[in-house]
Amino acid sequence: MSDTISEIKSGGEASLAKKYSQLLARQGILVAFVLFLVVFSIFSDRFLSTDNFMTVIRQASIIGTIAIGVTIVVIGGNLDLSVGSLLSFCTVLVVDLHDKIGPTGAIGLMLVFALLIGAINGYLIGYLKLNSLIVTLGMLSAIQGITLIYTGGQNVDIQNQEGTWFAFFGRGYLWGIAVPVLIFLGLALIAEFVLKATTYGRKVFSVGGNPAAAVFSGLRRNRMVFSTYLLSAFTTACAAIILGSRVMGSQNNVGQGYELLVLAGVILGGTSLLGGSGSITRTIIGVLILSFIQNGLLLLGYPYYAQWLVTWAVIILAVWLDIASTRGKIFTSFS
Amino acid sequence: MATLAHKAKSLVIEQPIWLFVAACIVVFSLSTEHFLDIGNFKNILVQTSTIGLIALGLTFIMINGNIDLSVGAVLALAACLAVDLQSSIGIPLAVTVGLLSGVVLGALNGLVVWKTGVDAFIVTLGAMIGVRGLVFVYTEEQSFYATDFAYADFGTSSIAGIPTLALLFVVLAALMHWILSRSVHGRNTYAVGGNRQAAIDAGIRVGPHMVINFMIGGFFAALAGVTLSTQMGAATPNLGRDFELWAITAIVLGGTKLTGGAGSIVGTLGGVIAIGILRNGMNLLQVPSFYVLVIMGTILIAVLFIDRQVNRNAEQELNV
Amino acid sequence: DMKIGITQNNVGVDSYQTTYEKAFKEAASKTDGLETVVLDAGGDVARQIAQMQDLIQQQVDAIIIWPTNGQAVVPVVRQAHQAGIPVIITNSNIADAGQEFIAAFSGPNNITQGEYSAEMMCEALDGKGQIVQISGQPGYTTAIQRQQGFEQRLAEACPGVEIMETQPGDWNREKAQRVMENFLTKYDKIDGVYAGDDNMGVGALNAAKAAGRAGDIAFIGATNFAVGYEAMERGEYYGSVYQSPVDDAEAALQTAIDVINGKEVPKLNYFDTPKITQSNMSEFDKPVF
Amino acid sequence: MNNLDSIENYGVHEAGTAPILSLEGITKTFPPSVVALDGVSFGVHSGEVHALLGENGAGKSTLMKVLAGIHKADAGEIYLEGRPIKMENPMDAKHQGILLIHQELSLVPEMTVAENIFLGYLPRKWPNRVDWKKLYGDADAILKRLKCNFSAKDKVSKLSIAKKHMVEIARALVFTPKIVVFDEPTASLTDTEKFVLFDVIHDLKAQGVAIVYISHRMDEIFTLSDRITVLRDGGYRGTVETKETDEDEITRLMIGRSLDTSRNIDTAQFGDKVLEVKNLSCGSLFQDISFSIRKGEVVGMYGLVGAGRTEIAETLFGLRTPTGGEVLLDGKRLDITNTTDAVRNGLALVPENRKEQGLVLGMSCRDNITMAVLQHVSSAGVLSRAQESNIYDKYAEELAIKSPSGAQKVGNLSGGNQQKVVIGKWLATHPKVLILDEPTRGIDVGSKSEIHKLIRQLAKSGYAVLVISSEMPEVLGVSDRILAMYNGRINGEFLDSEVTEDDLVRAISFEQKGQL
Ligand SMILES: Nc1ncnc2c1ncn2[C@@H]1O[C@H](COP(=O)(O)OP(=O)(O)OP(=O)(O)O)[C@@H](O)[C@H]1O
Ligand SMILES: Nc1ncnc2c1ncn2[C@@H]1O[C@H](COP(=O)(O)OP(=O)(O)OP(=O)(O)O)[C@@H](O)[C@H]1O
Ligand SMILES: O[C@@H]1[C@@H](O)[C@H](O)OC[C@H]1O
Ligand SMILES: [Mg+2]
Ligand SMILES: [Mg+2]
Repeated sequence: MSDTISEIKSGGEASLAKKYSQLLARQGILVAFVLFLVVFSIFSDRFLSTDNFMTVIRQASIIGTIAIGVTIVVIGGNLDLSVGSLLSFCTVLVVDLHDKIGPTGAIGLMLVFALLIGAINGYLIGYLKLNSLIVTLGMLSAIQGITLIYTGGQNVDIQNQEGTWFAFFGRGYLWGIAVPVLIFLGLALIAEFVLKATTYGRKVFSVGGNPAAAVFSGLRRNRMVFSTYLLSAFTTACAAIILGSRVMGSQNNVGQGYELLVLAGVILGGTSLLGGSGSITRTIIGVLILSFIQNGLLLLGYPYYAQWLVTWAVIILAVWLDIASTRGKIFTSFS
Repeated sequence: MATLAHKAKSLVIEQPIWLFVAACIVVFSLSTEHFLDIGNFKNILVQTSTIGLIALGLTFIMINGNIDLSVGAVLALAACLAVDLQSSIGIPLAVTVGLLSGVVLGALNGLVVWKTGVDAFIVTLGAMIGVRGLVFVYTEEQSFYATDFAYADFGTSSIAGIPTLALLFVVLAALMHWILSRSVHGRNTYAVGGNRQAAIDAGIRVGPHMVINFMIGGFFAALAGVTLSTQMGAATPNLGRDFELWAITAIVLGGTKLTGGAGSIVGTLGGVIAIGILRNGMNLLQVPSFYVLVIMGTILIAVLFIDRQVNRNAEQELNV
Repeated sequence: DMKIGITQNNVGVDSYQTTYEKAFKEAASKTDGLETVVLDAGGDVARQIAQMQDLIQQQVDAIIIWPTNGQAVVPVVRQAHQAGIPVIITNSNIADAGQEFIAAFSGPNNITQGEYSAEMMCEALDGKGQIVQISGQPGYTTAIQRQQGFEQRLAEACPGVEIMETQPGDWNREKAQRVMENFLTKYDKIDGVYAGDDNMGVGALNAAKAAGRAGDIAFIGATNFAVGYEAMERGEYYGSVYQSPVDDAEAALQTAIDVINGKEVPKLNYFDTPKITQSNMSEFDKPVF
Repeated sequence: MNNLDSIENYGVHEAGTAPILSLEGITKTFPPSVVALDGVSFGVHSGEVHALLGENGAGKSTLMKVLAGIHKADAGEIYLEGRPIKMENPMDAKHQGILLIHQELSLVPEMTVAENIFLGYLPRKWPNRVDWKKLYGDADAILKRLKCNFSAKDKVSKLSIAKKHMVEIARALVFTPKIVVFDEPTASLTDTEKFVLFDVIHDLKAQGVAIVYISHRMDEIFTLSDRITVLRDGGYRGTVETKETDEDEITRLMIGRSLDTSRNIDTAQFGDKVLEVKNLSCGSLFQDISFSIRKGEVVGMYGLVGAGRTEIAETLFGLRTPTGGEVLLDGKRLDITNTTDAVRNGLALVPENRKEQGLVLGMSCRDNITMAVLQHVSSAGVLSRAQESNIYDKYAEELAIKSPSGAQKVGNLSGGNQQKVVIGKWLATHPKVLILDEPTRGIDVGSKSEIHKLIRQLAKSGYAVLVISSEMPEVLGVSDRILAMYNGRINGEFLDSEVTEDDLVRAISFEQKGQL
């Protein structure tokens, strides 16, 4: 009798523990994040300060803003590697136009061109159904070339840096919070709402989850895919405004390599590259983790390349944990 | 004769990239005098051999349904090891260590892909960042150079008038073609990539099979690092950045599907040579470097588009 | 008639290199009977080697190379030499092992530049203080040499100035700005910043201004860019090294022409790169790049 | 017949014959919480055809995968010829002479037929070379035995679905196995091919091979099998001699109740013509198709696989561009070039492949059901959870969808319930014309009859319905009128009340003019 009772009891505990561990595993990325913060705070007294946190989040805001758009593209079932050179293009354009036609015109015109490039991506991938990896890779190269042709290879600068309200986007503060952070988090909030609560968002998830079924249900795959590229171009353009305003100038290759950092952040956040699942909130956590790794290791005095090794491990472990928890097994079962 | 024509036709349909190569040759030989020289073709072969060697191994991995984004970083590590170690353990051993590093990292990537079930794109994106970190940890940002010119001499040497590196590439390409199309391992590579579950159900040991292909990929990336370092007599930590993208591009242009299960070494060869000829021809024509970027990007997309047009079956297609 | 080929490092990475290319083409077009082949390696050693091979294949009369890496191009320089084509190195020298295969080097002395910056730093801080360093793209000879010159000279001339930390800024202003932000949170007291060029120096200045700490810090760069010159005018930037890409390009071309014509040229052809600070900047034109 | 329902009786076939293979107490769970098999025991004899029956999701395929070394059981033993065997992977099973012919196509599209047949054991020559001569020779011999009219060198991706299934079946003849499992082999075979398969099964049986045969088609089960084992909800329900049982009993075992097969033919009042198709053609796929459907009418479209029926449905739904002819809806000409227009105009298509075309498997049942009516469950583009749930609840009840909740991932439902979700999605759009392409393919008898009833109900409530099917009983059971397709053309049109099976077989098999 007592045997049975203890058995039931231990069984109950086990299942409770299991529940918790499952919850933990599913929120693996959050757990990793908190763990990170704790470890770094223990080892570096500089780490755990509002100042430092604000710096890190502000630095993450550029990658983060782009990652919002790229997350939407990836949920829709595609990739966007062109954001790096698009960021260069937009920054160069807005900075260069600033002194020529003023900040309003510069921002407006730059947005038009950004959306135009987004539309080209979207047309090739959405309507012509070409592979997104290769198309955006080609665009990566082409846009970089166009940027260089536009400037003739020269750096661009804003002359009167003190006297322009353009400085607000990269350097300003509102309610004591840096404006880039506000832009980043504000866009994220809107994007998460759009994805989770609107018909548009639902359609993106459907198209990414099963394009054929979406079309068979009367959704327009081509139009949806097209629109996701407009969005990633838009968020990239926003990031360019932050970047241009922060630096008040730009080199032609300023965005080089951002595409991979952005993708790493999106992946860390657990958005599946197969499409149909993902979340902006988790992407933000992914991007912040990358930023905190960089900042934390630097504060601890490691050379900058140490962060690459840590990033390697963190990417694989985070995604592994995610997969293992839905699979219910740590390792795959096939031989 | 008829079968030859037939073969040529099916080659064009299955691998329109060769048509593109032919077009490039015609255009460049009409527009620049040095293009048709034998010497220039030797150059093109040597120059393409680096991306080409990477692409040989990567073709296996991609037909297998995986991808390896870390090949550029692996190339750098192997090159640095092979050059740095030769003063202490001699050239043959140093080269062996360099090649081994590629095989080991390939095995690591493969094991992680197999055991964790994380997509190869993600695993090797991580490795692409991390292995570059390893390179910097090892080199502490410094470049190494080979004190012994014999090492660099190998890179510029010729056998029977053909550059050794070009010869090596061609011979290995033939070998890899043979393995892929004739051997059981090669055929299983298609099976695993074409339908992984079917391969598992048929009793093919898919995990170890994939690990072997990752090791082959790592080996070839490392070999490319070694041959490149013989051309430089040196190795730098930044070596091979973006090479993975060019190799993947060449492979896809050659008709290998990113989803796996289809592709060929002959196609990859076409892709690699197409890129090599384009670069060489544009150098000869002195196309300004900014325009080269635009042209390369545009051509990449155009070839993809043409390939789709050639291979599509309009009647079977749905208006989706 | 002569034909000169050039393979540059990475045009478009910053204005310096772009202005160099423009000046080179301009100077070439003014020379009668000169044909040039202008190529760019895009920062990739492998591509630069391929371009060297293509130039050898075209049998140009001389090759000018702006090395992406001073060591890795030695064998291909040797190859050109063996093919009987004289090689002129521009802007940043190649490794010692390659010296016997080159006709001449023409460019700034990057080690000296580093030394100059060290001396200016010493002056600005009165021989005492804590500084940070933002270096150029890792692995690039120019970056390495400037850092080397700076560190050696600083240790000798100014043992009281301590370099707390060095991080690369990749010749990139935004990257340098981020690096500086982290330095600012990490160190409460920073007296000086040495940046491998003004592009990065101004990035660091931006960060310090945003943190309200620019006034306490002496900023010293190299390769005076227009933005650096302006910051100096505003009194925010201490000094830099004046280096003209136009001089750089013209010197390289002239050296090549002289070599082809069989004139004697000095093996090491340094052009002048003086210190520029707030106090003597009026003697210099504002850089066009 | 009293041996039903008693687990003890399994395998006690006839005195003295021990089963060549027996599975005992097999349990298998899929994380996080699916109990696919719960202590199932089961045995087969040499030279016997043993049918395995059960509803969708009963655990048939899972049990067979355990047997074939693809899944590892959590508990239980497998005995071969009386000895316990360990099954770690598919190779182990093959070495023991156990072969599984899969339900889902398990082929590699870009490889040749021969390579697929010998997948996993390509003949080798030193060193690790494929022995192509032997491979193609052996494969050709097998194809000949199966009377296949394609070559061993053909690429599998170029074959029709039916031929692909023949390749799958050809794998049974590579070695002489001790045990072969056929998991729903006939789901997409034509009759000719089906009979070839039956011949093969007879041959194998004669050679003493033990055969496990899984199918949802009762007629096949009763023609082929010697004994029948029934599974329900992952549990063993009993084994019976085929000779001693009938469909009713088996059905009761399977679904725990008997089936209401009455069709309630109420010669309903048909309304006006809703859909009218005139001389519709699409390249070589189909030509000169003319028919109409009235309000309240069910039109069946019967034909062999490849006759072009799916393509007609796809064309009506805007997925293909016709090369000729016209389509009228309520008397007005329709020009539909995409599915969005089709839906807007009141067309609905339940596609033949529900997993690939019907559902987003990773999304919830609710989200799938509202997929085509998002504009009705939102205001200003913002979704209303409440309205979505209303729709889900409504159709979950109306269609009796068995799912723990609307939030359940649709991929976790059984096939029949998945199909109901697809139907629900379309009912929610209140279409005028409902097209169902193979609405019950791979669906168990229970769900099947529910779906048939549903189709009749829908028609009665005013829909115009087109049902495409390759199963004669289905077309006969649900339609008011039947169109027979042969080779891209309508080869005959019949009233359900007058048609005979013979008429239908002839109309789908030969060029001829049918009668009305
Ligand atoms: N790999 C798997 N992972 C999770 N659940 C699974 C898996 N395979 C099967 N199941 C579940 O196990 C149960 C039994 O499935 P199984 O495929 O054996 O049914 P079946 O009897 O063959 O049905 P059908 O007649 O539809 O083929 C189902 O609930 C199914 O959803
Ligand atoms: N030769 C083939 N190669 C590849 N796929 C094919 C081939 N023939 C037919 N198919 C595919 O098989 C499926 C069934 O064939 P099809 O649609 O032509 O016939 P059907 O008359 O609709 O028959 P059913 O509805 O019974 O499948 C279709 O999806 C079709 O695209
Ligand atoms: O800015 C750098 C300049 O200082 C150096 O001289 O050449 C390379 C440039 O990128
Ligand atoms: Mg089944
Ligand atoms: Mg069909």
